[in-house]
Amino acid sequence: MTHNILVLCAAGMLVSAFLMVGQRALITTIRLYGAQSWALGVVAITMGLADGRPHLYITAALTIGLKGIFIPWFLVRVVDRVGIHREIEPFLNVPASLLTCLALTVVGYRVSAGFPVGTQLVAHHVIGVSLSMLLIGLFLMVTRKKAITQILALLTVENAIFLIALGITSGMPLVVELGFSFDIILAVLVLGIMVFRIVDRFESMDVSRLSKLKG
Amino acid sequence: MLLSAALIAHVVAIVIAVALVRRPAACRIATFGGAAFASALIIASAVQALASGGVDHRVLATHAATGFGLSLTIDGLAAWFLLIQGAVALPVAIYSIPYMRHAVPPARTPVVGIAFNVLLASVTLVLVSGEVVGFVFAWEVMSLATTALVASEHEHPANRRAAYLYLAMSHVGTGCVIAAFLTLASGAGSLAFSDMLTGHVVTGSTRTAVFVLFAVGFGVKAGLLPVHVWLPEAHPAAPSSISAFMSGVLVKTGIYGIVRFGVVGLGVPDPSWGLAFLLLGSLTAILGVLYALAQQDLKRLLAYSTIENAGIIVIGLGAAMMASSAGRPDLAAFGLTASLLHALNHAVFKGLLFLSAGSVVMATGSRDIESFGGLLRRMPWTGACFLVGALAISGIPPLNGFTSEWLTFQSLLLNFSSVPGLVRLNFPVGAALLALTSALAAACYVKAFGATFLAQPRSTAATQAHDAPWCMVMPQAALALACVGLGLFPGPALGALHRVVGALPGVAGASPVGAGAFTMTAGSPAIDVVRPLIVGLALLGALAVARALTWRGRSPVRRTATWGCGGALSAEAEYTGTAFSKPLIMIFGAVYRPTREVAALAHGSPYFPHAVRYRARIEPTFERFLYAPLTRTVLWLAERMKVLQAGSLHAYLAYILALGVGLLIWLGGTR
Amino acid sequence: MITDPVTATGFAVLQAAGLLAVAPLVRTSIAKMKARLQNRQGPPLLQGYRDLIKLLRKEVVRSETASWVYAAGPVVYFATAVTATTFVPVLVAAAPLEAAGGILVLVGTLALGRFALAAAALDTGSPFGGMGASREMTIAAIAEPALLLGLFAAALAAGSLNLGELVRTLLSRGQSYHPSELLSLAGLFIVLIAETGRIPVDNPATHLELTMIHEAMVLEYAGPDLALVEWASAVKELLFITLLIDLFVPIGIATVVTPGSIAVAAAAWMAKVFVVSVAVTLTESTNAKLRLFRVPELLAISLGLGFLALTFRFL
Amino acid sequence: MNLLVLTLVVPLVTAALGALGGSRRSRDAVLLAGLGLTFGLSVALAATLLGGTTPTAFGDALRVDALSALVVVLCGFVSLLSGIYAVGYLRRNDARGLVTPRMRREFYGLIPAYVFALLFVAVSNNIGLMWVAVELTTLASVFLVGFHNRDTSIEAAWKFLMLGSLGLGFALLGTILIYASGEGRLDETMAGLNWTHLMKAAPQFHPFTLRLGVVFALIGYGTKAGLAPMHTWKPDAYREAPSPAGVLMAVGMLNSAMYCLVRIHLISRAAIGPDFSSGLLLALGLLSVMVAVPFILLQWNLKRLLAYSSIEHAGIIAIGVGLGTPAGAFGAMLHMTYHSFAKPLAFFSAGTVAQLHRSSDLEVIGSGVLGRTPVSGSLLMLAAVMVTGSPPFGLFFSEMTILQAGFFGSHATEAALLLGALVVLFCGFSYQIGKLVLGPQVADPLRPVDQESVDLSMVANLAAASAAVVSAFYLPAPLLALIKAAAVVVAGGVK
Repeated sequence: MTHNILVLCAAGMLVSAFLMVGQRALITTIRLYGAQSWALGVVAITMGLADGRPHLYITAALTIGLKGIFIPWFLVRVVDRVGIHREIEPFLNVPASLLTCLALTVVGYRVSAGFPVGTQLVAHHVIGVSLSMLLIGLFLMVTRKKAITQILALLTVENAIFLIALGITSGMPLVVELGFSFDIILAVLVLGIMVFRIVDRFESMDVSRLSKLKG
Repeated sequence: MLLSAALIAHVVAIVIAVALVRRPAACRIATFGGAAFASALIIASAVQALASGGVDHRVLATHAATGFGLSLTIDGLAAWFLLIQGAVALPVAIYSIPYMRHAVPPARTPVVGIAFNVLLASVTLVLVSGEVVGFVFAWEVMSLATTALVASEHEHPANRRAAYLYLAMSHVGTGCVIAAFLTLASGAGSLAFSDMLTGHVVTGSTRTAVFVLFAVGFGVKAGLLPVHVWLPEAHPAAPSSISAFMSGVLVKTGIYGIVRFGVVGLGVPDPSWGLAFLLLGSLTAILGVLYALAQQDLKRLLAYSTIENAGIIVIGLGAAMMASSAGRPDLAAFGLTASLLHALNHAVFKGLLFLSAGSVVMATGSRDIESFGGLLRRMPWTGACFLVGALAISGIPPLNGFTSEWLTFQSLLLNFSSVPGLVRLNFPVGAALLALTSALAAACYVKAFGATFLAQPRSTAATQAHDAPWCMVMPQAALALACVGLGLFPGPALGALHRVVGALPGVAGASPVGAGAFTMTAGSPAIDVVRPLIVGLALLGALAVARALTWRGRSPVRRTATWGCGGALSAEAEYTGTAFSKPLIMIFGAVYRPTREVAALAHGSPYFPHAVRYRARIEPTFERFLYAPLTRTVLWLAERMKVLQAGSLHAYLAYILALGVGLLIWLGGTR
Repeated sequence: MITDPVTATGFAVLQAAGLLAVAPLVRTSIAKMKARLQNRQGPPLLQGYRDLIKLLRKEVVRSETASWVYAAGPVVYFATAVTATTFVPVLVAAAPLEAAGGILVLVGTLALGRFALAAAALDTGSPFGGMGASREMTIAAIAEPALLLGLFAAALAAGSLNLGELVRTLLSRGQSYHPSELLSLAGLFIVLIAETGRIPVDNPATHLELTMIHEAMVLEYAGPDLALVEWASAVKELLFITLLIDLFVPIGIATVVTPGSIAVAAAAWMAKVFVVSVAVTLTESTNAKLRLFRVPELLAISLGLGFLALTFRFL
Repeated sequence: MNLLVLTLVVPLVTAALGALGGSRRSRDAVLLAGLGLTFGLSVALAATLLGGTTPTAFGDALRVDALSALVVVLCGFVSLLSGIYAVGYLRRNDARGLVTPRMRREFYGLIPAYVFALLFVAVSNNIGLMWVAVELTTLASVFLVGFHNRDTSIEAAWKFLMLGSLGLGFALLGTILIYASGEGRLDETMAGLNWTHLMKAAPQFHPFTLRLGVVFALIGYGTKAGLAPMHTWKPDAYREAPSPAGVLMAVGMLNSAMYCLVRIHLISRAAIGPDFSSGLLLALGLLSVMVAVPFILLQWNLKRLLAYSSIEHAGIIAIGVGLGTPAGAFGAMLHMTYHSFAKPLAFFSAGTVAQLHRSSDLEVIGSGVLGRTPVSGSLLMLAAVMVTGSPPFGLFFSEMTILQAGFFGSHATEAALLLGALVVLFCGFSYQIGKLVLGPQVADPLRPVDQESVDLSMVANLAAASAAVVSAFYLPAPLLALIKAAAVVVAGGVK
């Protein structure tokens, strides 16, 4: 039962990442990220239940509250303020991107096979999924031109990392986790501010235009 | 002890200079006076060391943080080069006291003075340093100080270019030297030369590689082909007295390095090394003198002839190496003696020539030979000194240039018996090439002396020239006397060298040169004996006879105008330096690949030109076919690589992604 | 080898004086033979002496633009030529001053004279002087290595660079000729032609600017100065001829100093000098003067001959 | 209150006061006082360590060993210098009316905050906290990069932020994986992430997980240290950041990031032997040194030039650490120290030149700087001699130490490559600086150049110069002892 839930959520997260790759509308992408974070939260809770580790609930709460609710809300606000709603043509078209992501997924799973077997019943899937997500997130950062999408990609990477944390550790020490979360909030805020600055300076969120500094 | 005193004197001079930085005149006297004093001490210490013949070793300083030591080891070789340094630096320093007033802007005097003292001190340290880091330290400081002096008039782009060229090339050289040193050191497990230079630290191809690195690294300083190109740029750029020091001493530090580390430091040389040096030396000598012959800039001419003499020195070294690889330490000792003596002689007469050139440049404000002429009457002393130098550098007896070239000839011809087979033909041919070199040098200096000092002035500046103050003439006179003295009485120098060379590893115990007070014999059995003094006396006698034949008692000599084919003969009609060297340039056209432009300037009809402008240029072969492509290639590559930083954030992220994925795949493999 | 300084000096003075005395005669005789070959009467044999005496009597005239170098030129040139004679064995199998040095000193001394004369020629400010100096130094620059290479070939065979030693070794070896010696002889003969300014390299008789080399260099000289230059040139010529003789046909030269042997040696020497002068004359008469820029090729040939000689001798 | 905590609190308070406001003078006073005090405290901290007692706080979460102490002291020193320079710098900009209240707030607030974060990194024993602290440095410095609010500064800031965050993501992952590789053997409290604790447990770590973690952590912290190929943010950031902040990045950030790299390297060394992480460090280091070459040969901007030089030096230090021998470690630490002495001079002189010429682009400044601004011109030349590792200055000795360690150890090839790169870099750097500084003094009426004046920035300049010169020949015995102790730590001597 637990197993199925975990695999389901993990798979769901990976799917959401894939969808992000295929997606152009910013708002939808944000929503996808939100969903992804919810799934992450569920993973946390399930694990907490499974091997009775209460502090994972806090993790879950943080995840859902922060990444599931606050950040999406904030980013949507940003998008509305800026009034730019669609991603422009990325460096790589959608089919090619999807193919690349498949390849990256393979790499992720390949590596995950190296982890110690049996420490976690679900380790392999979860780690495979999360490594793949990590790489896909990176890939998004590399190929997308809008500042917001890059932020989302970064956050996807963040999610992937948390998923790994859940998958292979019995959860990080709480204090440290709080620290991580706190930093992520700050980071997102700062990123938001930067987006505003970029927009009111360049009348666009297209960061591929930020290429004056060469050599 | 004396040496430390000299170093302290330099430091004191520098401190005073810093204190007097606002008063150029005082600063000039302090720095160069201090340098002169220090140089005197250096000479004293060198003589002392040569006389005692022992090896003085002590640690001067230790770098607290790293524990790298700066230790002094004054053995014979070091002492010999210290002697060279002092012999040039002393007159140069005295000469500079008045000279620098004209040579550099007052505000810059302190910098030049300080740099000069730093240069002298660092050269001393290079010569006596007993372990790697101290040596490299001094070596680098030496380069930096020289660069500062070359760039002392950095307003002229040519000087900036020269300074940078020198800096870059010598740094590349230093790189090679460091690599060679550390390879040796890691073999020996110690940074002390005493452990590294035992001769069997590295073997096989590594050993050859180390030798090549030394040859290139020190060859840059020594001005060997093809890494000589900095030399003719840097010497004219620097103030003349500095050029004198550079040409006389700085270049010799390269020779010092080659001798100590390359020739005797690596054990019995591989036969190929000696042969390579023989060829390299001959090539350097001939091309050097040929280029010298083609110059119109007096200081460039002298610079190129420095390259020539470096070549002659290396010929001797090549002969020495071939001898010792053929198992003839005695002959090896002999080639070394020839080279080392020529190093001293060249330092003396080239220093002299540069100082005289400096006086001429100061008097006329130009370096262009064609704008001189008739200076012998206006600056008799400088002219006479220059003539002595010119005769000496042309290898004419009984002056000192002849003695060392004679020794070089001997070392070549004696080697003829040492190696069997076809290889030995290299020796007489090399000797013939050496003869060609010195004959060309004679032509070159007839041109230099004649075009500069003889006939009538070809410019108003030359017409109004005056001789330099005695404080600038005296040093030249001293050096000129040294040329004569070393020529007539080679004995003492040879005696000292006998001990110096005898103490070197690989030639130890060999008794190279039987030296009486004024006799030179070569090898056993000797194939030749020379007593320059007799030659001198014979010449004197014959001169007396000749003078007697033309003696007219009181009756005055009738003076008339030179016959000018009917017209009045003006300075324009004189044979210029360019014209003088023209035949040789055409004969050796394959080397020069000359180009000429003739333009007839006419007001009205082109058939009645009022002036004809003629310009001849020779191909700067190495600059054009070696260095220009090199630079182009490097910059092209750099240009290509700049796409790495083309400003696209996505690319930057992609690098990280690629690195990450790459490492993941790699790790996925390892488990 | 003579060690006692007094004997050496006396010997040197004698030999130098002797060569000084004979040199003009040789020069004139070559001129005479040449004239005869051209069906001319030619100068009387004593003409050389007459010219010298006349010139020496004249007053000294010098260019007003010239410095002391101009005056020193002929003196030094003469002095070097005279000194050079004392390094070469002539009648006796020993050079008076062979203690002073050998081949290299000889060549060096001559180089000094050339240097002095060339510098002096530049001093007048006349274009001819400069032209002559330039050409003289150019040819010398290429002739010198050829000369030395030839000499080295002989010296290495004999195992000494000292001319006295050289001759003695050759004598002791007897007349066993090595084929390579012919090659070096040919090479050195070319050098002799070049060094003495004879056709096809230079034309001692010309006064046409463009063909002059040596003559152009000394064009400005007159009176005693000119006398010294001419005399020195004659001595130099004789010196080179003698050198050739010493290196290749030393037979007849006196090994012990007795009146008889000296007389024989003198006769032999005279004969050999005559033969060489005939050779020189024939070369002069049968060749046309080369263009200046063909001369290096001629000397290159001589250089090549020297190298071949070495190769044959030592392989 | 604990000395260690105090050292962190002081700059934090300074930042708060600076951000709050007040007159210009009072703010200057607060800044200087705060940073001065910080320096004093950091020295005291080091002194207590050398005294034999290891300062700790929050149950070993913060702990000062020799390595930390060295980094802390250097950071304190540089912060003080840059504080002094900053005051003069801002005054000159004020005089031109270039400073808005926002700028002032950011400046006085963020510089001490940045210092705080840097110190926090260096004293954190807990690798989790270490990560948090590094994140803080990023957040504190990003607005300093965007300080001038030009197009280019925003661009630089964005790139800085993106690359930085990504790097930190990797670092986080690495941290987690390292923690995970010790699964079951580490207690799940905070202490489980303590470096000391990890080092003890290291031998039983799961190798594969650990390797993965080390890779990610090295990439992550390598990004902050500016090792190639993660260096790309540096030139942009250095050009845009005001010089005082630039110094903090070039020295403080470099050292702190190196600190993190060393910690990770040591864990991996203790767990699976030296080869793995040493190899990575050597590779990244060499790559950095080589990447710097073309951009120094062809460079159009003075501060970017300095950026590439600091990439080079990061590479050299990494190589020194990667060599793994005690000699290499000592060389690395010495290099870090001397670099921290030389770089401020470079930045200050370059900054002054740029400020007086109103641009840091080489074309705009033009040649003949020595004639126009003699003092900073000659100081710039001095700095060039120093940072290119020429004698008689410190970096020469440290570079020789590292080269020697390489040749004597089993890494002759790497050392030879390093040597070659250093030679070319010297040629490139000296060419650029020579072209800039030397030459005739051309007065272009279109481009007015301010006169040099004796102000705090020049004081900082001269102070930096004298520090750099003196340090070459005389390092205070305690500092030297500290360096040696740190080297022992880096060489893996202390578990």
